[in-house]
Amino acid sequence: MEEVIFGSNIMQLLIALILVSTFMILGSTRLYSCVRAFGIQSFLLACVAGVVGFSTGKYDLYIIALLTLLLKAAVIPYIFIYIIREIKVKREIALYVGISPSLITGGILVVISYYLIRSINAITGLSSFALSASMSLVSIGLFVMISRKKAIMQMLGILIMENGLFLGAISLTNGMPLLVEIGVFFDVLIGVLIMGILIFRINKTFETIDTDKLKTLIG
Amino acid sequence: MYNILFPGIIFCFLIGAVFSILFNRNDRLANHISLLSASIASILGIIFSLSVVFGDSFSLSISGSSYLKFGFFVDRLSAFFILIISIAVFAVSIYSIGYIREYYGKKNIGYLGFLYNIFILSMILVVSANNAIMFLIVWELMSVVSYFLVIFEHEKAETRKAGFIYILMTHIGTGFILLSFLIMAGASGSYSFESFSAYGSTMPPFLKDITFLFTLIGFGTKAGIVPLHIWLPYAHPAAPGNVSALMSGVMIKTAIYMMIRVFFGFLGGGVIWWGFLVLAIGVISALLGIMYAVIESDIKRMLAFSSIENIGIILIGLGASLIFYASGNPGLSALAAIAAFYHLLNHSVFKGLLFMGAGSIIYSTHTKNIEQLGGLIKKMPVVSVLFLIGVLSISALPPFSGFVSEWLTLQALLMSFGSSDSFTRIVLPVSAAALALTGALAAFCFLKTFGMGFLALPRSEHAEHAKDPNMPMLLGMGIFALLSILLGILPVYVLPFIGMIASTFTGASVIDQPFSYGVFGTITLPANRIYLSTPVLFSIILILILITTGLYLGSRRKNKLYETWGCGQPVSTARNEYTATAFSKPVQIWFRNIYRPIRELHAAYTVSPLIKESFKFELKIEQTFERYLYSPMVDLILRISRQIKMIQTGSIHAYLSYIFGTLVILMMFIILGGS
Amino acid sequence: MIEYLLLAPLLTSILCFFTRTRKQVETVSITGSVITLVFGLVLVSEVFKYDIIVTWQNALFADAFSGFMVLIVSIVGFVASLYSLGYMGHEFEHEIIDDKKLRLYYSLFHIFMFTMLLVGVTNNLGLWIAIEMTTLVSALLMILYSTKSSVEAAWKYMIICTVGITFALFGTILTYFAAVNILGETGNALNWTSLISVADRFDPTIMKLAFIFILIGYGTKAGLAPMHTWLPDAHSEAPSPVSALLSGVLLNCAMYGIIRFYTIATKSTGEAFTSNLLIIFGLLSIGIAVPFVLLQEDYKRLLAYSSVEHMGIIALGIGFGGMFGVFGAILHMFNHAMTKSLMFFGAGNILLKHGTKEIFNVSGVVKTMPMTGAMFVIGALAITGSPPFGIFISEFTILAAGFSHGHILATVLFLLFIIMIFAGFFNNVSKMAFGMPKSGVEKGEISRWTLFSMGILMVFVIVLGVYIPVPFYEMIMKVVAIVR
Amino acid sequence: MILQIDIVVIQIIVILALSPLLSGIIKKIKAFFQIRKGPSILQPYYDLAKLLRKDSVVSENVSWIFHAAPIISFAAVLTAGLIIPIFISDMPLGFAGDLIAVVYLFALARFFTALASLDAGSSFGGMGGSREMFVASMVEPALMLSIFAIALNVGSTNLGYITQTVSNAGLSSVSPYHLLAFVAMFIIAIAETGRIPIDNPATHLELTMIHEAMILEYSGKQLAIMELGAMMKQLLVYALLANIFFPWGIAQIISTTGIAIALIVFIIKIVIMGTIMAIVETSTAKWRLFRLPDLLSISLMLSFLSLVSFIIVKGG
Repeated sequence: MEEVIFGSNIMQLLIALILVSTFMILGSTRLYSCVRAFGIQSFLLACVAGVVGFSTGKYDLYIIALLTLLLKAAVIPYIFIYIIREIKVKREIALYVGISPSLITGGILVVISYYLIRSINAITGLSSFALSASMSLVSIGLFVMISRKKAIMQMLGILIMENGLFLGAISLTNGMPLLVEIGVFFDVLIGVLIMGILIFRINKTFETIDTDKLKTLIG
Repeated sequence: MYNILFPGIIFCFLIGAVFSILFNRNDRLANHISLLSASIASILGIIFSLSVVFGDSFSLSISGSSYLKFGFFVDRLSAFFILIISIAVFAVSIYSIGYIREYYGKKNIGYLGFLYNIFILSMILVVSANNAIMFLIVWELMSVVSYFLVIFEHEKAETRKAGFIYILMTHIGTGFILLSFLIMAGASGSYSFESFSAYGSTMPPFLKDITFLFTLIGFGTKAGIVPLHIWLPYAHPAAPGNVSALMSGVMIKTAIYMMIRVFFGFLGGGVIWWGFLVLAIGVISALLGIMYAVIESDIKRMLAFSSIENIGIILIGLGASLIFYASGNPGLSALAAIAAFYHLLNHSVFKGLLFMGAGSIIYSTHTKNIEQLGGLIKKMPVVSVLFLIGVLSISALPPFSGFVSEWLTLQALLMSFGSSDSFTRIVLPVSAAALALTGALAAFCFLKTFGMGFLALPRSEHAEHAKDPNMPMLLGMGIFALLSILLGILPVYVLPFIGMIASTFTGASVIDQPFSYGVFGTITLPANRIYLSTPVLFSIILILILITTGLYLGSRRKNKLYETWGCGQPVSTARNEYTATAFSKPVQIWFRNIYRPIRELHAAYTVSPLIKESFKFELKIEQTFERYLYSPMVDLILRISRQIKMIQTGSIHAYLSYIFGTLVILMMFIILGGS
Repeated sequence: MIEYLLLAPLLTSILCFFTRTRKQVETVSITGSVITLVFGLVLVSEVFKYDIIVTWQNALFADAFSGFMVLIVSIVGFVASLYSLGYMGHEFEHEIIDDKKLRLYYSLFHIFMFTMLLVGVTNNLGLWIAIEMTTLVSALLMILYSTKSSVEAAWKYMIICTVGITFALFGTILTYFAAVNILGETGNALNWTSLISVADRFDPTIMKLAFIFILIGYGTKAGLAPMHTWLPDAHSEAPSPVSALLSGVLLNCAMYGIIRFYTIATKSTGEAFTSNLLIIFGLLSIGIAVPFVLLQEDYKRLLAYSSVEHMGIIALGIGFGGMFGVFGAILHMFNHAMTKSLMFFGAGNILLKHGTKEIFNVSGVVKTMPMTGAMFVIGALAITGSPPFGIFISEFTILAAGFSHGHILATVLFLLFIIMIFAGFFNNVSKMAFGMPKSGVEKGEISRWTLFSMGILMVFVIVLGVYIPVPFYEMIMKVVAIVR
Repeated sequence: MILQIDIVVIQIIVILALSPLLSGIIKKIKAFFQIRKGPSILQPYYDLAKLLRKDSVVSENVSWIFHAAPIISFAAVLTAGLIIPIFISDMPLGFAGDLIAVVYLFALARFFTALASLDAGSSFGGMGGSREMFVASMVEPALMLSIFAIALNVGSTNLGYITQTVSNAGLSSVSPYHLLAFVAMFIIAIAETGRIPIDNPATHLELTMIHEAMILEYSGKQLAIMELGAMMKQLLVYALLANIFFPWGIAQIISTTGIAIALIVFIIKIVIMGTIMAIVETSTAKWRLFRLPDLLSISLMLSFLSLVSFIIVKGG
């Protein structure tokens, strides 16, 4: 039983760190640092998966943790950096909402999600905390997509949301059936690849990846 | 016997439709097939309807599937309308044999034949449907097919506009009908008309009133009551002549049929203010319809407006019937209903005749504008005589058919002295006065049309080279001309038959049948020796005419031909003739508050502002309701739409934030709901 | 059976990829789609026989509802592949696409088919994966000819739908969590059957949250307002056969997801919550379509907005609930699939012939392409819900349901909206169909394949307007039984 | 019903004989009021005779309508004359039609006259026709309403019945609504007979004519028939007024003495009527065409009042 306690302490720490990493993404003005923050976040997620696996003794969670590490912490960041290199985008991320407003909004979102989950009586203790964290990741991810102009950042936003979901899934239900998880990973990977292709196309046709310019289809 | 006849009718129309589309390579063949089968079907229809009227009612149900059930039910009421439709179709089909030649080589005749047959079939199904869903289906089928007929000459922009207004209005109408059916279905728990008539009258009064209003609006749109009539003056002129004869003569009557079904059959008569409302609408439609007809110089538009007028007259009868029915007097209710029905029958005959006449004028002069006609009485003598008969009937001049039905309507209104309600006794005579005004204006209008169109000298090239059209067209018109004379002179042979139909829904028993019939084809009303004997009137007039003519020809005095008197100036040229616009000018001035004419005076000045080069005076009269009711509504809707259309900015960030917003709102919803 | 059904399109797509000439690829694709259709029908009949089929330790699953989806997918897919012969053939002949692109198109087309079939036959969580897959594949199909606008549309489609889908996954996880609390962490805690059986014991608040996320998530994919914004872009920029699949089938697939979860959520949260949400979103979608249809200048976008409207109608029908509401909604899914595909095919022909999507630059289609024009106009009447066509029946049923369940205001608004939509839609269509054709547009149809495929759909549109075959009716009733 | 041919014949003769006389009398009385020695009372007979003796000039543009119109309108008016009670209340042909039928018969006559006016294609004719129909359509509602006022009062539109009921009721039938209806009817009669202030029968300026402008193209025997028709109509309108409102002295059953008395009474009545008409004509000026609606709406209002008052008095 004490593994669970230990697990829970570790978990709380990790989840807190994940939130911090999310705020790093919100706070940074450089693509590279965003990608780096995302890498860290994914790494922390892998750890969460590992811890949960350890504390519950569900060993397929180790596989999931490994996959996460491989895919989200290594491959996807690499893809990002590849894209950035290839199409030589300016390093700055173009913003709609400034850095400090973004951080404040992020904070508000965290509070909202916290209250939302609180209002569900059935979820208590650690899982409630984790769930609110994942909620806030999801909403912050969406906020990133809204507030950043570069196509790449929107891609990143989606991945943040994905991570939020992953966190939710792991901490709530100790992971979904393996088959499903693998399917999800597969989808994410394909998704990222296709988005990459699209970004290249956008860059080719519009000579920019600033989604602000994608406004030809109206009405 | 029935079970063969009714499917036989449907079958004939389908044959006509299918084969004419199959043979659309060969215009002649396609045309003849479609019209032949249509006329055979119409003969069958006449036999069928008569056998229903004198026999018992016919019903047939096809369980389309476990969900959709189709049923037909033909009682005397439906049979009467099937009869009207069939008669009209017979005459019009014969007419069309000649008329369609106009389109040979120009248009796809097979397609036209297809639409023509399906159109008539749908009308017959409408009056024999026995189930709300099926009714809606055939009703919309009728509207859609007639829409395609309206835009048959869709190369013209105004035709397309007409078609669009038509189908839009009729769709709105259908919306109301649908709602009323849903209400009744809710009350009766089924969509079959039997259950409607079983439970409809047991609905709470409020629901009954709503249903009444919705049906009135819904079917009124099709019937062309003011202010829902706006489509009519566009659509009827746009259609080919033979089709407009059917649309104006018959199609709009199907709406009246359903009104009667709903008001009497389903809702069981209802309360007295329904009657007053219908009466008021009738009066307004009659007056405004004819007012616009008077100043119209496009002959087909004029006829369309006069259709609105006549629907108004029919509704006056119907309204009186409702009033009497609600005040518990089935006999008078039957009388009023008979008046309405007789006018309905007459109108379908003479309006058909007039539309065909207009069709033949256009056929041989290629213009619809009576300002450009004139002198046709010498160029197309036969048509002019037939047209004159139509004109005399529609102007309600004795002893023609229009007179009899108007006389009946007036008598029905007069019968209000039997009523105990003083309001009724004031309102009905006043509406009688309005009816009289309508009649007088109708006479004015058609006098103008005939005088300008057929008399004096041709006003343009078109009219110069006109000549009587081919035989089938004359034949088709001839049938109707003969009918409208007979309906005028021998109403006594028709009225008992209509009386039977009226008694089916007014419940007027044999005792309080409104008529007895004396010698010399005299119609006798129960009250204090009110007689009318058109045969006698006719024969007196005829005898006197013969005597006078005898004296006239007998006299040795001869006629010297000389040119028309014009204050000594040689003026007998077309330019000096009185124009249609000038002719209707007094009326236009009289009712200028209703027409609200738009006058524009353009003067081109020379160098000095005092000396004018030329004057251009323009006077156009728009539809009051379009200008003050419909256009503002449409503008409003479009303006709002433009505002809403802004949300599709094209920016993906905006789109994502919509989703975000929705999410946040729903979360708030949960949080507040949860705590 | 299910495996074969899924295998057929996969193999076809692979084969398509490795063919050489146009002839080969077309034959392969046609045979493939015929086989798919046949298998689909077989599956439907089997489902009809033994109500539920499960294989692959519960990963694949088919009941009447799945069968219904499979029916829609395979019919429309088949017709679309027929149409593609004409459409893509024409593009190929005019050197707009080379044979490499053609092969790519056909193989993607069949993968797309595969994913959509998967949506129907997969079990709970797999549903999410399948729907995500459809997004990915259709995005690739969309950028087939990489024009500026198509890339833009694809990007918006990709991003917005993925976001939506992510929400849906969150909802799914919550549902799973609710289930796990009851069932324990067994693999089949995510089977429709087992979920339904215990759904009434789920915690309502969790299910409320879950349903909200599901509704927003799959609602985004189904084009419910205000998440519909991607839809007009995507549907108007995709090649017409694909547009037909997107509008006719894919939206239904997303709707299928919503309905599945609706069934579960309703059992725990109670009718009021879920139904009201569906009614609100439904009405919103119908209403939002009105101004865009009234003031539309691009006829493919016109059709897209009408799709938004119709998804709204389906949601409304489900929301009204009751036997008739659900029946109407399910029937409407089918009718809309057929009619809308027909319209998009017509639009495709017009686009190829007149070379523009601007409504104002198209006129006299009935003169240039008599058959297409006629079917397009009839389709327009059908899609706007005028009898005697299928959509009228389903819309009428939904109206009746709304009325009898006392949602008077909603019903009246619904009627008002569809009448306004009729006005706008038919006004635009009649502008295109009638009048004198623009100079320089020569008479003649695109190809007989396009006409043939349209004809097939025409049959469905007209027949379902006057007659509902008994087996079809029973099938729908089975589905209704599942949904309620 | 047996047709008593003799009655019918007498009626026809009376109408034909008296109608020129009436207009002669009116002319004479007018002259008297204008301090003139006007033409002899028999002048209209001379005019007709002269016209019948003359050849007629016919416009070359005309069609058969031009020749048929006088005959038809003449016949229509005379037919109406066979329904209207003049010296005997219950006309043999009374069953053929009622008050409404009479109105419509007059309309028939007017219709053909107006058609004929358009046939020659002269602007005056058109103008006349247009104005005539205009006035008619203004008259019609007022007329119908006053008819209803009477008919509701009596409970029938049958002329014979009306006259009988009124005369049987004696002086008691002279009531406010009775008189109101009469005044309304009288105004209408002015319009129907084309008299000042509606129309000026004696004018010779084409632009002010209504009836005269219509028959401008006629001459010779056609003109004679037209004129006679007009005179007959005038007589009949007076007869209507006289026998609907003041039917006393009219014969109820067929007897030579009764008829003789009735005829004398009738002549007295129409002379009185003519006098009133002449006074009106001399004391007023002709109104502008577009002021006529006011006049006729007065009559409309009067008959409406009569109606309402009747309903109020007799109780609802």
